[in-house]
Amino acid sequence: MKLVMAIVKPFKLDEVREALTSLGIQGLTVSEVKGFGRQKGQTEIYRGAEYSVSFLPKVKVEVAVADDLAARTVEAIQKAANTGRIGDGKVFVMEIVEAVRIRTGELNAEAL
Amino acid sequence: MKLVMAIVKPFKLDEVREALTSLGIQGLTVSEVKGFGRQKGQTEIYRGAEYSVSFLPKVKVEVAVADDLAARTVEAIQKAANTGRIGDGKVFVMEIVEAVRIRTGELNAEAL
Amino acid sequence: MKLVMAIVKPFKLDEVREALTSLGIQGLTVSEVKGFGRQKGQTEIYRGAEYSVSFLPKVKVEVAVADDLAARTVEAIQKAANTGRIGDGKVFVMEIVEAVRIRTGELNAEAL
Amino acid sequence: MTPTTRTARLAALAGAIVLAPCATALAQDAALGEAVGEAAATTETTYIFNTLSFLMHGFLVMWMAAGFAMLEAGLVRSKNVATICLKNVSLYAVAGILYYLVGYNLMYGGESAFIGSFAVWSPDDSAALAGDFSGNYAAGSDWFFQMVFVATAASIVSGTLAERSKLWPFLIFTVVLTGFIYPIAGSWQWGGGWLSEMGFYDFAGSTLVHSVGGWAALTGALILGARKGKYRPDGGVNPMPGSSLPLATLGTFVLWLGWFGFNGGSQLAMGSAADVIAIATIYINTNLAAAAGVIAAMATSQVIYRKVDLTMALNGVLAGLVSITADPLSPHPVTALFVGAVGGILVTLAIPAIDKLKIDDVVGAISVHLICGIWGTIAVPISNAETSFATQLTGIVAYGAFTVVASTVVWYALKLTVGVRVNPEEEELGLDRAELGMEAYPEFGHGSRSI
Amino acid sequence: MTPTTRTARLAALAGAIVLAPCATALAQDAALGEAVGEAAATTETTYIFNTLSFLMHGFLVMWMAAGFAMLEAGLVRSKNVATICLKNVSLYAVAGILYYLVGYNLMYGGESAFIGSFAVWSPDDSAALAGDFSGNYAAGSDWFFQMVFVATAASIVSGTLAERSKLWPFLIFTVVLTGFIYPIAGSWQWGGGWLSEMGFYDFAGSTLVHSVGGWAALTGALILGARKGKYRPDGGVNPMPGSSLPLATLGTFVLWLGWFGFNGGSQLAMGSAADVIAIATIYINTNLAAAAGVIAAMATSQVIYRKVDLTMALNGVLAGLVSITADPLSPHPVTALFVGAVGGILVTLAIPAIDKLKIDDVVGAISVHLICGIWGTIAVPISNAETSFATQLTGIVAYGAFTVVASTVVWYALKLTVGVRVNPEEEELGLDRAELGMEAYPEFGHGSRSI
Amino acid sequence: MTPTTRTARLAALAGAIVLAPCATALAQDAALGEAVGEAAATTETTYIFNTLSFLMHGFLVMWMAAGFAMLEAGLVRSKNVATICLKNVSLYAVAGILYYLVGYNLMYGGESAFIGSFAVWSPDDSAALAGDFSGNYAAGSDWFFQMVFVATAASIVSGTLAERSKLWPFLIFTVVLTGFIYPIAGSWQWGGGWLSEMGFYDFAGSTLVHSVGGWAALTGALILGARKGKYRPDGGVNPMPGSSLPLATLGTFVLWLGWFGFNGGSQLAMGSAADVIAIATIYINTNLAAAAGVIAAMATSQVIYRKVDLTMALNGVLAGLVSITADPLSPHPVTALFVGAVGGILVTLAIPAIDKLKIDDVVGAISVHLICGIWGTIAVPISNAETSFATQLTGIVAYGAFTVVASTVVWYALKLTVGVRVNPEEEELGLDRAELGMEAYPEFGHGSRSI
Ligand SMILES: Nc1ncnc2c1ncn2[C@@H]1O[C@H](COP(=O)(O)OP(=O)(O)O)[C@@H](O)[C@H]1O
Ligand SMILES: Nc1ncnc2c1ncn2[C@@H]1O[C@H](COP(=O)(O)OP(=O)(O)O)[C@@H](O)[C@H]1O
Ligand SMILES: Nc1ncnc2c1ncn2[C@@H]1O[C@H](COP(=O)(O)OP(=O)(O)O)[C@@H](O)[C@H]1O
Repeated sequence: MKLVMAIVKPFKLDEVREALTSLGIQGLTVSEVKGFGRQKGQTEIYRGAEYSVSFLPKVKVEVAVADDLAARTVEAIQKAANTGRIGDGKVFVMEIVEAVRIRTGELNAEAL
Repeated sequence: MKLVMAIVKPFKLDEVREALTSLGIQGLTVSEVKGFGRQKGQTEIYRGAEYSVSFLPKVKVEVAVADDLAARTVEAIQKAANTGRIGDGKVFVMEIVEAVRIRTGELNAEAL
Repeated sequence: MKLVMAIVKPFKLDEVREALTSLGIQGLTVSEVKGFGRQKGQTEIYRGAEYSVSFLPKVKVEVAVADDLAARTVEAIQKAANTGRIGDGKVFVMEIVEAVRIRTGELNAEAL
Repeated sequence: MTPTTRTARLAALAGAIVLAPCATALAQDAALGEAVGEAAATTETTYIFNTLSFLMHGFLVMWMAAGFAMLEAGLVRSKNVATICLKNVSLYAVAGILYYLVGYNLMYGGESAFIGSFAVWSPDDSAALAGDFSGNYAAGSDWFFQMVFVATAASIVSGTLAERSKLWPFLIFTVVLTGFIYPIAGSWQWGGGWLSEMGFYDFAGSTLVHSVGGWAALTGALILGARKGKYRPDGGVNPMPGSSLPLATLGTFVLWLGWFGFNGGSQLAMGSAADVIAIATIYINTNLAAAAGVIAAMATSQVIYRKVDLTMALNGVLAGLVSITADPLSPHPVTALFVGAVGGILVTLAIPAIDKLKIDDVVGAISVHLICGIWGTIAVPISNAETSFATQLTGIVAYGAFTVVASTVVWYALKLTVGVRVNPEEEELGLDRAELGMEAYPEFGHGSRSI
Repeated sequence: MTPTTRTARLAALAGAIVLAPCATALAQDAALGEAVGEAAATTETTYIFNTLSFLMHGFLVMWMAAGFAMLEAGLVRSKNVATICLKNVSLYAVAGILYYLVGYNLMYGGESAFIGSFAVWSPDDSAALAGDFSGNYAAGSDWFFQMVFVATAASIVSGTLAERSKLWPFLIFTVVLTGFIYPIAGSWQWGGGWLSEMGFYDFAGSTLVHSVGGWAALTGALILGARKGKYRPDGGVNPMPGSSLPLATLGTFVLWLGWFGFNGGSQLAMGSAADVIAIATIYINTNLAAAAGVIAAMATSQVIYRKVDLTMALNGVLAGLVSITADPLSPHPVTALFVGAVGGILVTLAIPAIDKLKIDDVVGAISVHLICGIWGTIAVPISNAETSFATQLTGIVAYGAFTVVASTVVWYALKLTVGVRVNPEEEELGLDRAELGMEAYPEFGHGSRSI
Repeated sequence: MTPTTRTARLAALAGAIVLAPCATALAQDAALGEAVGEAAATTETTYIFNTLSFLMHGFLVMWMAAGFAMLEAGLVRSKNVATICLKNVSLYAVAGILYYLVGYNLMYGGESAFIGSFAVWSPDDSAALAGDFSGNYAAGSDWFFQMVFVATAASIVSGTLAERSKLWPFLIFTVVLTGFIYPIAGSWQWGGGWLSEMGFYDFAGSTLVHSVGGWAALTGALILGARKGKYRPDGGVNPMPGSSLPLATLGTFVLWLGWFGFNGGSQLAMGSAADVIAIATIYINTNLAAAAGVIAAMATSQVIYRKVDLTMALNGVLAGLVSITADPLSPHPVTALFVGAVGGILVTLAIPAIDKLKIDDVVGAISVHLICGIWGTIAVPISNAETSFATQLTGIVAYGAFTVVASTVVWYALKLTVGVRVNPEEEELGLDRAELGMEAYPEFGHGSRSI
């Protein structure tokens, strides 16, 4: 199994979720993160002092999928989250060695 | 070493922590996440408009353990977080290739 | 590629970011977490009732780097986040099997 | 026509209920004057009481500006909270300045039945300072009290158009609303114009303040359009829950408190037993109507949705308050409960209905201020024998027509020149970052450091 | 027995301190009446001042409803914030309606020493309108002032039982408390009943309002039981820190402000120099007692726990205020400081003590309102020579016994029928999602979009 | 010299504008007394009105304590919010106690031109109770009104020194400020001392309250030093955005409301038509200056930074208010707009300028209270012919010199003994956890359970 971890723009979350659902994916986990990258925050002024916002709000989507679904998952996310503008984010894929469904104790593919 | 990542119901956090502590695990890291899965949020009504809550509050527990402890860790979490009801969450196990304790620079097993 | 995941003290974040930037790293992702570990929170009193704060605020930094940069990344974080006091945190390194830049679809090394 | 016209007109119009006590009071004063051989003593006291009523009730109404600010801050999403705060602070400032420069005299100056006069307001208390207290109150206290009313009308608009209207164009609209639209419309009734001649009755402004604000808001909502993503292509509504319900609750309590000033001060006098008895009655009816509004809204919400929606309950409070505002003096307490309860039910039904029409009213201000304002105005003849449904309807229609036409002209003029709405990216990002370059809650999770 | 009984009784009871000025004032009025040959002038002014005092101080007390709402919203966890807001808004509404329908006359109507009469309240100001001002104030202004008091008693209960009591059953309890329990108990003293005959003294309600609310809260806490997880099997206490201390601070300031109305208005008159001097004294003592309460609570907290707990300091303010409420007029300022300081110490010790007894009082209302209410009532004879410890104790016991018995009956009746407490899953989920289907702070981390 | 000196002095100083109406009023009273053959009637009414003004305006000023608390809570970072709340609650308490024990008589007692007398304050209303109303108002009402003023001065300091000053040492400073520094300085002018003899004019305290607070804050900021990390080695400024802008907005509205009490009550009388006309004028000028302040600050911010900073707009409100406080009565409304607008511009420029000097003023209190306090005091002669720039400058310099010297002594004494500043680790951790052992928002993300 793979853990597909995507960092996307917050307002793209719903589209990403829909894209994954239409692949038959049944679950995913989301967290709020801040991202530092090529996309630079504007220079803002607070009470007359300039500063650059270096961290921008992003959303991290983590979804565990069977190996054969991984490529399509990545592709779906990449399409759904794409705006063509800098700061769209990244997808990272990692290996999962075991997965368990807490409720039933089911393992791996059945756990997802 | 393994990274055991568990998504559990928020109110189970204390029990999970106690279960891990009694295995001799000395540290863990927790984050607040929202989960989408088989457990559907209720349909709610806000100012007369119906909507379904698709994301439910969950807690993510990440704990790095030595390889030989991984199975027991997973088991302990699975038992402690289990309510038998849908939405109890998942445990995913990943491989850690290196671990460092920042304070001392200790590596791997000593770092945990 | 590697995913370097560090749990550090919140006020060390800026130094960590600067250390990574000076290695030429262009992006990273940060989340707010709570840590349980050897560093124990003080015993606090709230309305006359004693309790121990078991979870302390930490920041999780995740940075994907090419394999050859991984060691230097870990070292840079370890140096920047070190205060020599308990609770400084950990660095964990994991394997990334694929990385994609959402905007362009670029893969792996080019995606970072 | 003098600034006392609102008093005069009210006394003239209100018939038995108001007139009788007033007449009594005046008679008393006269008798008293003769009795003590020197009317000045009593009259100076009366003068002070009247002025004090304007000042005290005026500061309560001023406080409503904070209530609107908190209500709206609680009902918008975090990314727009700082902007709505700024709009509320600045609209109150604009209203005060414009009402000074143009508004007051456009409303209360001059003899025309349709418009006051163009002149900067300036008080003349020389008579009172020379010992003639027939002016009844310090001119400035009346100005202050009327000024806080116009700010209320402007506050209504900001809530409906939150999360998408641009700051400066919104303030330009506020300039026109508070300097021109509201005062001209107000002159027809409180300024002693044609509607007051006809016998229209609106004690504290269900129509003059709340409906006018509501019509301006409705026009704005239609011209600006809904927030991005609010209405789904399938016809469904995407709720966009407010960021902080305790702030919305606080705002509602502030408004409830302020409303004692709004309605109580609209007695326009406190210098006789009859006046102060009237004010006590007004406080009671105002409170009972609001109480009935919240309970009715809760019950309606429970029956229809099987849950009680806090934001509906809060809107129920305001519905009860707006409904009783057209006549908080004449009704028997039981009638006040009825008027408020109907308001509470109306608002609970109107909010989803307006959403069905795809009119995006972020805080429910159209339902609260316009719909309940109309209801309250219509309900006046139930307890006030001197009024008629026909005249009340005439007033409602006249205010609606004028405000909609005038607002449309202004909103379109702004739309075609500077634009009235932020672009979709700015809307997505939130007005706080787009227009102000800041965040209302800048920290990354509470309790942690900002990064 | 008329609605003026509270005045009459107070004047009769208060002895030298209150009586003397009042007598002076009356004598003055009489003299004056003769002097000017026509008493009406002065009397109408007096009438207006008295009425104004009820209205102005009444709106300050009304504002306390917002104070309780914010205090409680700040001291519960986020998942229960919307519900506590809703309870506070709706209990204020219920209190007003019930006090109108039943409560007021049950308290102030009729001749019995133990209960008033059953009748919907209705004002009669015809005498004053005909020029006879011997009624002293507009009937409605007194109703308004008494009504906001009963709401205070109800607010106390909501805080203690937060985070577990069901909405509608809580409101039914509020109906009985504000319509029946509080008014019947109140009739014994302010309604001129047996306790006032006996010489019991409670100027503004340390016992009649605060202890009654506190006893009702205590009974509820015992019958509902503690929140899940609050008390550990090992006997320890799990703190459940409040979600927003600035809101709790705001609520405390609101209450402090409102208390000038609560105590100041309880002079029940403002139409003579003696009365207004008394009100000034009351403001000062009220403020000094609160100030001493907060400093004493901070010092106690620092000494015992080596840290100053903000929530204890806030409770210290309220402790000082409740303590001085039984007699804010007679004490020398130094005595007021003493009374408040003891209150502040008491509350700091009582909160953990009550926790030890496993009585789960979410906001500390029992310690603040019941314990300091008792303390304040006992402390009256220190500065008020016309009162005795024995009579004060009689009153305290009588109010305690009646309120506990009556509340027990109501809570049990509710428990056995509709149930008074949410089930454990709902409690875990939070009342906001379980009962209201919404969240007070619905966004996923501030500053981000809601998902 | 009696506590009425502030009245006497003001009347004596204010020249034509104030004097004329007062004279008229007095003449009227006299005439009236003769007319009715018995002056007592009118005088008792006057006495009540005057006292009522102090009480009503006093509770509005008391409410400003809540405004400062919310403003400061909104402008500090979450980790210091509980502490700033505690400081604001406790400083108000300390101010009240100290002003009672020492302050009031040090300010208003005794005959010296430089200092009052050492004595616990105690009221004497026996004359009024005996029917002689020449005292003009209840002594306690004046005490109450003056007491809430000193609390304002103390509130200014807490904001500037937030996020780093230790709790107890801060309170010790407050003891000295409110018990000694402020009263001694105040005696020079409002206590009838040398500055009032010289013709210095400060109607409601631009200098006596706001600048004194501002100087004490500035001294403290210099001695404590900036927050860690605020100024970068490269000379840049690291903004540390406040945690909750809606709370800051709420606080500003509270202050705006309270300021009607601050300035309006400083007329010190309400018992004549002339007085109440003056109060109406004061309300209007106060409101217009604040309105101009916010619009000017917004415009300045827009022009210089191309964005409107909400916190600057809020500071603009306060800037307008502080600026008009030195003379809210004499100016024509247009002058009031001008005075307020200049204040709004000044504050927008001063805040970054003070940051350039590496003086770390967390909430901008130095810019608002000190700089605009000076501006407002200097601006008096523009509309007040009886005053001169030279005398106004003398007063400004005298207050500055005395407050800076006295504050320096106290801050240094504290620094060398108990220490005034938390250590860097505590500062990093946040004062809430370091000093109070708690968090203002303890939950891990809103809407979730606390862990
Ligand atoms: N090396 C990295 N490791 C982890 N996260 C990264 C990395 N680089 C970028 N990110 C995340 O992706 C987001 C977008 O990256 P950015 O460089 O701004 O734009 P783009 O993805 O278009 O190249 C960043 O805000 C950050 O959250
Ligand atoms: N494929 C997945 N990848 C990542 N997280 C998942 C996945 N499936 C479920 N989850 C997480 O687990 C939680 C529980 O899953 P759910 O399907 O609701 O119930 P259950 O675990 O009982 O099958 C979800 O809310 C989500 O946070
Ligand atoms: N086994 C672990 N797995 C995941 N996170 C851990 C683990 N041990 C510690 N941590 C994280 O590292 C933080 C610091 O650890 P701690 O034991 O307190 O100090 P130190 O790193 O100095 O040994 C913890 O608060 C926790 O967030």
